[in-house]
Amino acid sequence: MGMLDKKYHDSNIIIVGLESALNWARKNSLWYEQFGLACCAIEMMATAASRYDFDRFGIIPRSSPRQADVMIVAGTVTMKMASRILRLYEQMSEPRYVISMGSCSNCGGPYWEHGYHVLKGVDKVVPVDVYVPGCPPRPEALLEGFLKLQEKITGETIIEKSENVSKKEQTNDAT
Amino acid sequence: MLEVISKETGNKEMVINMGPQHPSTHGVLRLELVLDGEIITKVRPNIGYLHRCFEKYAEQMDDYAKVIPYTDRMDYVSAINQEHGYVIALERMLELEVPERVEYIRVIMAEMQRIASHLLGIGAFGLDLGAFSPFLYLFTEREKILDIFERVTGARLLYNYFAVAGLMRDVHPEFKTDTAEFVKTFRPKIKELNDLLSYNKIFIKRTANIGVLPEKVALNYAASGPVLRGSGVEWDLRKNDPYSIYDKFDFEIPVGTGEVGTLGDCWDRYMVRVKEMEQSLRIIEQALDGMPDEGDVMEAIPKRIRPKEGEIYVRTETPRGELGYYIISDKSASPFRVKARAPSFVHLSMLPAISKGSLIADMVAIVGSIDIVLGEVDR
Amino acid sequence: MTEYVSHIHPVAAILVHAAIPLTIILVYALVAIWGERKIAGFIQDRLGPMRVGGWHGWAQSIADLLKLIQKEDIIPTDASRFLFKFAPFMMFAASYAAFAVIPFSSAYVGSMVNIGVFYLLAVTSLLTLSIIMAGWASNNKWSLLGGMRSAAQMVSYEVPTIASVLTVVLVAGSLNLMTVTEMQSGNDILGFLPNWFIFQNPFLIVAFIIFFISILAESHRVPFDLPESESELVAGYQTEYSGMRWAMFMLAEYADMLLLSLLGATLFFGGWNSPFGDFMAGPLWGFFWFMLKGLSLVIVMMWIRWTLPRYRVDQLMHICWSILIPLSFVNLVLTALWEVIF
Amino acid sequence: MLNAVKQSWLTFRSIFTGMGVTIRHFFGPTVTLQYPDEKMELPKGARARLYVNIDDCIGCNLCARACPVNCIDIETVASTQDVDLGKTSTGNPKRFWLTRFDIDMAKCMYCDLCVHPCPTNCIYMVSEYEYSEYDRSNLVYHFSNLEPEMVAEVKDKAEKEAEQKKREREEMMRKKAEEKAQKELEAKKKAEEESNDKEKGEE
Repeated sequence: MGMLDKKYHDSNIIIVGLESALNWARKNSLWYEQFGLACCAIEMMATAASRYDFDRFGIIPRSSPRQADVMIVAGTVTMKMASRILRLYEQMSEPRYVISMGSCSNCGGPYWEHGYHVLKGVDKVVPVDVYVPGCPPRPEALLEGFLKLQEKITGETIIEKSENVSKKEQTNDAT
Repeated sequence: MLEVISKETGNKEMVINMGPQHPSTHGVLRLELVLDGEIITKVRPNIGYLHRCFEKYAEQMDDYAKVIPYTDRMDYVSAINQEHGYVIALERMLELEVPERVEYIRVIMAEMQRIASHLLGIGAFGLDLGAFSPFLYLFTEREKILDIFERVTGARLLYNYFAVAGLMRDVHPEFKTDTAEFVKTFRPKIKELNDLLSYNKIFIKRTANIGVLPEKVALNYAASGPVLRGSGVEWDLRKNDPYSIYDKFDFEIPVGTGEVGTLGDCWDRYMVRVKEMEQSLRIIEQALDGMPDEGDVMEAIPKRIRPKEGEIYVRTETPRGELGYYIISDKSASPFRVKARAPSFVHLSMLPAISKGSLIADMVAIVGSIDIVLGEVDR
Repeated sequence: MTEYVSHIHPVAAILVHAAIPLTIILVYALVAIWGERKIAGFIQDRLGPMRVGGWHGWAQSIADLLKLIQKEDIIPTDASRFLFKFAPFMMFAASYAAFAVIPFSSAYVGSMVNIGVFYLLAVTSLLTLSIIMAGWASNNKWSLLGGMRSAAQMVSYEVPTIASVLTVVLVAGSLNLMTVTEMQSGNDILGFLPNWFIFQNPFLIVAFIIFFISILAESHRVPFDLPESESELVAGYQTEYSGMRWAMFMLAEYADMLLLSLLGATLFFGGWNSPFGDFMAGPLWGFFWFMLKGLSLVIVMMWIRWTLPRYRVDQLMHICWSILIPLSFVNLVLTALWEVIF
Repeated sequence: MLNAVKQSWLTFRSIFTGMGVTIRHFFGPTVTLQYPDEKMELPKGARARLYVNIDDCIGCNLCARACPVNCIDIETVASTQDVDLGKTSTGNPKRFWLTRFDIDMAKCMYCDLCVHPCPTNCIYMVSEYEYSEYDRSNLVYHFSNLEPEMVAEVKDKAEKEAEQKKREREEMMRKKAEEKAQKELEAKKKAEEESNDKEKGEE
């Protein structure tokens, strides 16, 4: 990119290379997979509701995983649900991202110690991009998680992304 | 593909899994439906996708107070009501007197939570039937309640606010005016809801005469709360077995009337919730008038609660029905056993009985109208 | 303009005729998707897209489109591969082809055929076929249910649509949409009302109501959005589609919505005729009025969508077969009588 | 027939009533809070993140014991006699080095139970909620302000002191034991002598 790129750094105008245009599109159209697991799902609904309004960022729910870009794991992942989460993740089309919302999906949260039926962190089954802490996180915190994810996508290159994926999968296999 | 289907069932029927990921199962419920065309011939609810070991945790905690945050997480939509039942059970076990001011604050909080929970339930019900806007209007109202709750408790959804014989912290000075303001602005919204959704002909067509739950079946299945009242039974634990200070308040028990269809259909259950919100507003108003301005919110209790040996069953009326806590104490500091009788679980078990022969679209309406929370079903 | 183009070269003429509706559809789809989200936002006390591209998120649909191009194209293993791939394009082709006979302005119509209405209705029935195709080929039960629902719904609602369109044809005496539009020029009714068909005959008002309800069902809008009802069938016949194929479905849906609205504007609201007689008339103004009328109908459809719950599948059929169809035929006969008497 | 007309009319009326409501909302004010640009000020006492004022901590471990999920991990080392750790702002004397004070915010359930038992009010919830991370291990917050070398030194010192104390104690114990043994021996001798005397006397 030429000398102009500093000038337009903060604006949203699309005088950028192909790659950044593609990144721009990806980050501004993060459709999320509409499924809630537990308490956090209520806060996820609150985030989609009028007060916080996901749609401002171009984030809308899709109930079919095929059309979703982000999976928000909102709530406790139990052993019984873990395989289903994995299947849903596999059904999503690339490029796909995962946001782990709340303590439970981060690491088992309140149920990490004696929860014999609770998966200790959703990153044991799917690769997680952003961890949003809170029990449950405030809607703003979830939005901040999305902003973090957008930041991450901005830095991606197409090749890097695929490398990341394979790396992620490797670490996933290792754990 | 048709061959695949016929192989599965051996005839023209089709087995279909609704959930665990499905937009209208209110969480992670899986319904196995056997379909003939779109008509449901058989339905089997499949639960356990959110089993979070509540009872195990209650046994593992070395303090009775540590169980309270876990009760919040059972029915996360009405956390305050869940705590209320548990602390009442402990107070009865310890034979403690609760200060009057505490009781008033508890009742106000519990009724606000009831409204918040019903708002969510009604909104999600509308959403299931395809009406998107009412859901968001109701959520806006719910946010107002949550704002008040956040100022009082510091949290938005799971509060851990009630303590044994007291509260975790005092309410802020403007609590009364805030709440009164909310009550004032909320009344017109119920009318708006009725205009937009309740008496909408399409909504009535979708809900009237659907999922009829006769009184007898409801009683046989031990239904409670709005589901039972929707079938025309006047049963409300706040009146029939008063706990806390509910006997001081003047309110009515709304019951289903079969106004637009058969008694005990989805619309009746829905309408009971709408009317209950009005009654909750009445209770809040009376409680705000009666609430003392000054007073302690924490009774002096021993740091470690050690109830004497024995057992207790305490039931309270949550937005979903009768929530019972059965606690066994073995004199140690940690509970020997805590069993929760969750209304959602009971109501879910009625599903096969009331949904046979209906369409998929009706199934969605029925699940929405019994308003289950999977956290409570699976615990 | 039509004559001018055909003077240059026959192939160039075809290309130009193909490009104009395509441009209109694409621009409209981008604007309409953004617009629908804004309208939904304001109805629900929200703001809708705000951040993408600056002012009120105007670039939102562009971002969505660019993203959908990047998405992985998944074809399920057990799907019927050819049909699965082909269905979205066929669906778009069906609604796109129908634009050929829509008179966008007094100077432009893609193809001046004298059986325009007939052609339009025939081509749009391909939509049904492509939806069943998509539903069946996906090898997904929800998709199959969605496809079947859609077939039943669209086939039955075609009857009242055609009956109400026939009412207009009866009054106009022509199947050519250009002629139909030209018949509505002038402001003669009560001295100031334009000569639109909806004002010409009281029975045509009933015909319009039937037509509007039917096109709601034909284009799968609430309260008749059963083939893709989210809370029942996950995403209906689109469940297994991702990326650009799914975008084609969306494009086709929106194009269909515009097509039927424009048809309604042509048949009942005077097409490209200005509501003020000769004032603000002319080919370009004609295009403006025509799109304004069509888009108003689209906006009303959106407004309805964000207000109402949806019907159940059997109730939908009930409305069609026991209310709309008898009513539309009775209306047809009454209109004929009215025409004979006056 | 009449009934059907009436029903249709009622349906249309209810639809128009609903559409009236939505159009009023369309032109009404919006309630959206434009989050990253404008933020809601959280009320006092909002529970969004745990914070420890480590200068006031006396290492009493009460918060860790009150925590239902055991997300607080505290390691303390007794201070040696030559160092005075001073007092907290509430006046409690500090007796421990806090070599480790970790809170795993990924596990925390924000229940506020750890806040109440603290004698010096040094652990509390703050209203800072924007701290999502790409890596989960970043959610473990280390509040101890001791450098690793310092920790090592402190531990070493404490160990030495403890060893010395132990040695001293052992020394003392030995001395005591010796004294005791001495005394016993003397007592025995005395007794023997006495018995001898007795025997003699008897003889």
